[in-house]
Amino acid sequence: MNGPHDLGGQMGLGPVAPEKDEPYFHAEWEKRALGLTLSCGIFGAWTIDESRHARENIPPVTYLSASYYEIWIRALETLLERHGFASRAEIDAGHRQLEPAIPKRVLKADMVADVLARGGPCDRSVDAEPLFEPGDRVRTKNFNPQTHTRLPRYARAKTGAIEAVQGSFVFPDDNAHGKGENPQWVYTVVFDGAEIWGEDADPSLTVSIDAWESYLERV
Amino acid sequence: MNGPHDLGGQMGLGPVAPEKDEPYFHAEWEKRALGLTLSCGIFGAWTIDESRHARENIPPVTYLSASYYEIWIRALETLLERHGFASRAEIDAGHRQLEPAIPKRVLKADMVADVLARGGPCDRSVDAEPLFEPGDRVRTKNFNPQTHTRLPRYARAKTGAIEAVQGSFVFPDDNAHGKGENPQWVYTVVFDGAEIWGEDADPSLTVSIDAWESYLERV
Amino acid sequence: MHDHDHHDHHHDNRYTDMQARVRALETVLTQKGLIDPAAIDAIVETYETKIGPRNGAHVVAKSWVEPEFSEWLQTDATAAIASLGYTGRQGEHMRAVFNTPETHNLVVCTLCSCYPWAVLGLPPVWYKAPAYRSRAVIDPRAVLAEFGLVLPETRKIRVWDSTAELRYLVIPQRPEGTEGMDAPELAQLVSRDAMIGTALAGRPA
Amino acid sequence: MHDHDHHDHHHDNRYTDMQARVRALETVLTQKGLIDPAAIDAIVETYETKIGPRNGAHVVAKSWVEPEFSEWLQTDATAAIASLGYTGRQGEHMRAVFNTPETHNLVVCTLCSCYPWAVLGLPPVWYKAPAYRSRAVIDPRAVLAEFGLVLPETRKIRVWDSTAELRYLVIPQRPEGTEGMDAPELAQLVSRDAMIGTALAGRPA
Repeated sequence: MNGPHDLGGQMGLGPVAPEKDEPYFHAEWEKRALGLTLSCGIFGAWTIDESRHARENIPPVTYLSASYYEIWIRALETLLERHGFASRAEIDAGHRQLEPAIPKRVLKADMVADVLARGGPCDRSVDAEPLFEPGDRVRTKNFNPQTHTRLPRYARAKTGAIEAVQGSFVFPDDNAHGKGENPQWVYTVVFDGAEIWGEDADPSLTVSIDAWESYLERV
Repeated sequence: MNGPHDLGGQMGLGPVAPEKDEPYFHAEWEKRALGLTLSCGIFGAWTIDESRHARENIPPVTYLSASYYEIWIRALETLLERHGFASRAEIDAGHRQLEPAIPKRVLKADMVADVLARGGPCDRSVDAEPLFEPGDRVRTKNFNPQTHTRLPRYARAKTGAIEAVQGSFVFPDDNAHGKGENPQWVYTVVFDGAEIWGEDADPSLTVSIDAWESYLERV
Repeated sequence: MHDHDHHDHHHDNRYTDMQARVRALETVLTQKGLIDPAAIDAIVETYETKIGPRNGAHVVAKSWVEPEFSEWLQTDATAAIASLGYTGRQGEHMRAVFNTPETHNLVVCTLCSCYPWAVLGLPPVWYKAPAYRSRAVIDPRAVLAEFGLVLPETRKIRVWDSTAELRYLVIPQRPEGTEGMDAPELAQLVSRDAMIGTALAGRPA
Repeated sequence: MHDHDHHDHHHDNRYTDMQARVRALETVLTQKGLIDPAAIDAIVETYETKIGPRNGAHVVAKSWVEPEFSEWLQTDATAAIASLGYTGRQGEHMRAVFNTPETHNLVVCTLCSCYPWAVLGLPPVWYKAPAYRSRAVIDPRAVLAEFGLVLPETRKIRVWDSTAELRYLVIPQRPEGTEGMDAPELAQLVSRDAMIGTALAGRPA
């Protein structure tokens, strides 16, 4: 979706403002937000792609003014409600009211080290050979779905070169919507700055994205 | 600029929510905001293009949550300060503190009918003949200036057809920045929905923009 | 909470009281002799009582009953509309676009709030708001449905994005069953929304 | 003011007190047996004490002193980094990109906040915020200047937008004057920002 998250090339959002000696957390609730988000991800009820799409669906004014941990918490509430684990009314009330859905797993303290060290790899084998190889010229597709995609708006309908075949991975555009993992080859595609941004682009700039095979057409 | 105002194709902004029997104004201040904006425009200190750019430069979170009259007032404060008519400190204080710049004109009540009926035509003659004529295929340029432009992001680097030569008009991309009116021919350019939005576009859709000649290249 | 200091820098100060803010602005400018509050009154009165969608409805109804006027609208809308006395601010450069059985026209200004004031008056809030401006160009059928207007799937939709100083007036199709009506009666059937393209002309009662 | 009712529908309720909101959420989920507060403690402790930019600095310093390791990083960063014990969440699929005298690398995630946790820990606020995400891909020189990094005009800039599950670690150039230093000393010169690309490696004191 062309949501508030798709920020590449937007203007008017101010200076970057790096913080000197930034702490890991700026408030106690950020620590709990991190832990809650990871813990609930372990339920096995939604994918990282579905959670990204829940974040993208936060209304733009809220999205653009929230800290990222707030974005996480808002999306987490959506996911918990959608999958029957907790309703907003319960969170508003601050205590349990309904019987929750049954998660596949619950994260206990003694599992944390192992779970974090394992992570969640999303490379998957595919039967087909890659359609493209390094050096091939490709054009990204033009589409504007209401649904989740990882092809940013600024990189649509642009011509670039395959730089690397990175492996085959879960396809988020499907996986975010419960349509299966449907893995595809992923390529690093590199574009001249001028192809992306036009005549006034920094001439020394190149930009790359990692693109699933179905985002690409041979030129 | 790719500011918060450039909304075509953005998603997540909610339903349209038309209001039944909508009144002309929703608060007394909106009436004064209308009159103030028009009155100050009469000073002759800035152009409509500069005022549009002042609105585009409102931070996105504010822009997207403000009513349009609030957008006008915020931009008006910027313009009044930039051109020496009133400072924010004065407006905060609510009374005059500094000697203002001298406007070219001040709008008095007895001038209103005439001023509104005259408007502000911005057609200007140019010496050159139009480069394009109806039926010509053209491609819009790709550019992403920090400055004002009236070529929306969704319509950049797209191929369409000249439908009409609409006349020659002040060029806002220059005029907004005090670089002169530099009039150009303006064309209505019509695009298939699929050219703009890609494969999933409504097949019955065509979209047109009004484009200054320098936005266009012959295909 | 101290974490608000650095990542909330996008929030500039919300004007909590627009009424007070605008009053202060008017006071300062009046004290400086830069504005005339009576001129503001006159502007407001003009748009509350003189310049509104009845102007446009007059244009539309006349085009329905007078083929020569309709022709003039097509070839020089600015002059044709001026002949009825509707001129001036945000109506300096008019174009009329005619709905047909094949094509429905819809007007939007994705970049700001351009609107043909001289014939329609001040724009409604939704016309200037992000939802309409973002969606009218990409998903017009869904937008029209929110106005209660469901067009046949075969009806083409032409969206006009007002990116320059041309201002567009949609001329809806004349409704059936209006053969005996005169222009003033017909004008009653022409709503503001019908002249933006978010409605059709009404049917006679 | 009643006009706020209809045009402020974008404001959903601001969470005025995130601390209370998150505490309520944790309480409800704990009551339901869905989460273990001690697991949250363990997660926080891990990212406060064990997984942070020192991991990445170790990788970088080792690559500076061991050409074979550098080569391995180039061909299979995931395995090379895992050999040092840095694996897992948001480091499952690693790529190392090497600065050269010709080209400076800069990493961003325009679409969300993708970041190589396993080697850099949790991302800083600015990395996840709209200003960096919007500007790094279109105006990287101006962004770098805001970090105090002014590159020669001839230096090419390569921006890596992390749109898939690959996570990028920038390997900065080894600073001059470090010939006699060993890996632990060298690691002290490698800041988090140098491994994102918003800084260079530091010079020895």
